[in-house]
Amino acid sequence: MPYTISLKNVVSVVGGFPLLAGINFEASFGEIVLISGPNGAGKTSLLRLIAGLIPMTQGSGYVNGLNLQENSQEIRTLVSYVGHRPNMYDDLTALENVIISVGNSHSLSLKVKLSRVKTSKLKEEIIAAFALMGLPDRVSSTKFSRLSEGQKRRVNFIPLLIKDTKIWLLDEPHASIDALSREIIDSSILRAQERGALILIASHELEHVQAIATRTLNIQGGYITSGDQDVS
Amino acid sequence: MNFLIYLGYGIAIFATVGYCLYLGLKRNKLVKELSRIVKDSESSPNEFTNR
Amino acid sequence: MFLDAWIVLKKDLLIEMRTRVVMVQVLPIAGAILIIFGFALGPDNQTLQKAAPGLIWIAIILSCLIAVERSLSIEYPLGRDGLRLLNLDPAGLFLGKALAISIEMIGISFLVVFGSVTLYGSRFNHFTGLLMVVLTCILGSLALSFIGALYGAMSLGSQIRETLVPLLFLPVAAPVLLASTEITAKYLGMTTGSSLKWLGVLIALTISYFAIGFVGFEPLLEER
Amino acid sequence: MTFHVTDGPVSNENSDFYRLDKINKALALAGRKMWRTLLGAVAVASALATTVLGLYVTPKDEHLGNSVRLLYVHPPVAWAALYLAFGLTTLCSILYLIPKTRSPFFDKIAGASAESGILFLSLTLITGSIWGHMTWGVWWTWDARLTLTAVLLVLYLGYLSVRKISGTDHSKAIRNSIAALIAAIDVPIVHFSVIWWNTLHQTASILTPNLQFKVPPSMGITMGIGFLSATFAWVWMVRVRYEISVLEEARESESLTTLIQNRRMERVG
Repeated sequence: MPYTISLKNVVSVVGGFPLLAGINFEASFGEIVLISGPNGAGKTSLLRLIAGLIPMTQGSGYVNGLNLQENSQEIRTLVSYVGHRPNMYDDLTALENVIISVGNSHSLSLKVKLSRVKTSKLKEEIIAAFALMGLPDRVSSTKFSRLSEGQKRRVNFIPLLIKDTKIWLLDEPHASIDALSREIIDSSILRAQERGALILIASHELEHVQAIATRTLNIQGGYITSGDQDVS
Repeated sequence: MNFLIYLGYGIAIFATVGYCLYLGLKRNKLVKELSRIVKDSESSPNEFTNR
Repeated sequence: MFLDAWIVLKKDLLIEMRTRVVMVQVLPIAGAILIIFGFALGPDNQTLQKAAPGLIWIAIILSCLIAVERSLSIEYPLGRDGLRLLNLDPAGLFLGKALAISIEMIGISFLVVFGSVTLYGSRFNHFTGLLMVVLTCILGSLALSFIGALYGAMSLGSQIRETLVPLLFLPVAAPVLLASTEITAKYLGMTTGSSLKWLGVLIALTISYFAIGFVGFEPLLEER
Repeated sequence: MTFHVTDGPVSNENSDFYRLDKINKALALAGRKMWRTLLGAVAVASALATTVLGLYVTPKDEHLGNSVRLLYVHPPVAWAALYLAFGLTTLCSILYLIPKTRSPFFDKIAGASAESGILFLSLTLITGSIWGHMTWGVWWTWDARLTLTAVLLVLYLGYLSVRKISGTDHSKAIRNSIAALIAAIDVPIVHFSVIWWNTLHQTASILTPNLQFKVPPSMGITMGIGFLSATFAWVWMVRVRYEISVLEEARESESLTTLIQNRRMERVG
């Protein structure tokens, strides 16, 4: 079976600095891969590369059969990337933010798009997703900047649930959040895995993530220094 | 003859020659630098050359 | 694409309606420019009325520069990464951002013209004069917003964005200033003769800036 | 389920051979001296000839007096800036934007040409201003041509600033080309608007001095040599500036190899 993600000798140079210095990495659907390593080692860069956000200067890379160099725009519709900064506008409500994030998702039919999510099934779906993430109704109509850190992160996960992409790239999803939020996020990650998604998690908090990860790899100096065997 | 005429010619020549000099010197500096790199790696081949 | 443009437009205007940054900050700046020029040129109403068309458009162009800056800063929380992750059509994104700026600018330009009428005592020739000035305001705002949105995207990766955008924007805004000033001057009774060719210049500018932005926005956003 | 995590070498493209190849090619380009030297020699000789002829040999004009001597400098540099330099920048930018002819070569040449264009355009403004002072008594006047030239200078200064924004080679080149295209498209628009602007406002009488005088042959020849000199100097500048870009790129790739090795050394333990 071909790998979902396959990188060979990938170098990525941004602003004259090699963020990634020869990455070799392969992963398939159904895995939860923990990417560990010290600060500035290239964890975030690896995720951003796979999300098609930074250029591939050398080497070859494929995501779901698409070339990272040429098809970065299509790849971006296949993956969901959650950075350590929430991808949301402060002055819009949580619900409006989610609608903007998913409003253009290619999996949605044109009809749903044109109905502007007012009465559609999509809106019900979004409300259900808020409930699933343990967020009460009033949260959805609160300005994003007024939410707590844990709530912000959970809101940031909602577009992933709605779009239901099969590749999740999570950058420090557990940083500075409460136990409840962590539990909810973890269970949504596991649910996605059950549906066959591939999830890459860059994290410092090894114990927490190792509990759900199928394998761990270590990245240092812009390349992968070690990876252990699949635990399952 | 009017001073301004000399001024006009002077500025034109000065600026052009100055820019050309700047270009030439910069090029020569780069050539020197790169030639040294080539010489260095030829006299002391590192781990990559042997492959 | 039009749906994407609509989403972006609606989002920008919604944020503006909530924060009112353009309304309570950019608009007063335009007003301040009119008043400062009034000071500088002295109390002579005749001089002010003569200079009014130029002053109106200087105020509009400078406030447009600030509105472009504001439009860019709305996107700060997402950054270029976040914008690209929204998977919006680049042409739609351009159209949405530019139209949001231009709607704000059209509003501002009307108020600036109104300000000139009250502060400088400018008078329109007749009713068609008013209509022509309104049309000029709309076209001028569109042209300025298109080029502003494009240059905003172009300078996204730059550390010196705050100085770069004005450097790029002002020379390109110069013909807009010229054409709009001429039309406004005619209908405020400062000059005579035909303003049709100026209208032509303005339309040509609007179209060409729109076309470049429409086609050029995508490669500016991507990094390959 | 299988997977590999290999601790492989950096890719072949990064090997010593590839890197030195790039440097050697750049050095070979810079080493091709013959045409460049010849060009430079012709440029210097013709510039000297223009200066001597223009300042001392040619007679002074019966209408314009000595100020006519500036005409051996002013039109040639204007020609080099407006037609040669910015023309080539526009052409190369278009060639880069067309996928079929896309090549990093065009981006480098466009930048090199624009840089010399800025120089020549500044000289055009300075010599023109001096000439204006001598004939009209003012350093600056809101004449259509002057205004257009000034706007053009700012447009291309902006273009050079855009060139400095960081990015990948391709994204930079695209950005540069679009900036150059905006500048180029603006030229005719500014041109027409400033012409109309002036015809509406000013009685342009002193601004169009009558140059239909009979030119003595020595004057014509001097002016011709002036054009020749500006053209050759421009070609030389573009050529050398291009060499510098290539050399800089080679050095960049050299330092990149070191950087990648350094990056991998960051590994603790």
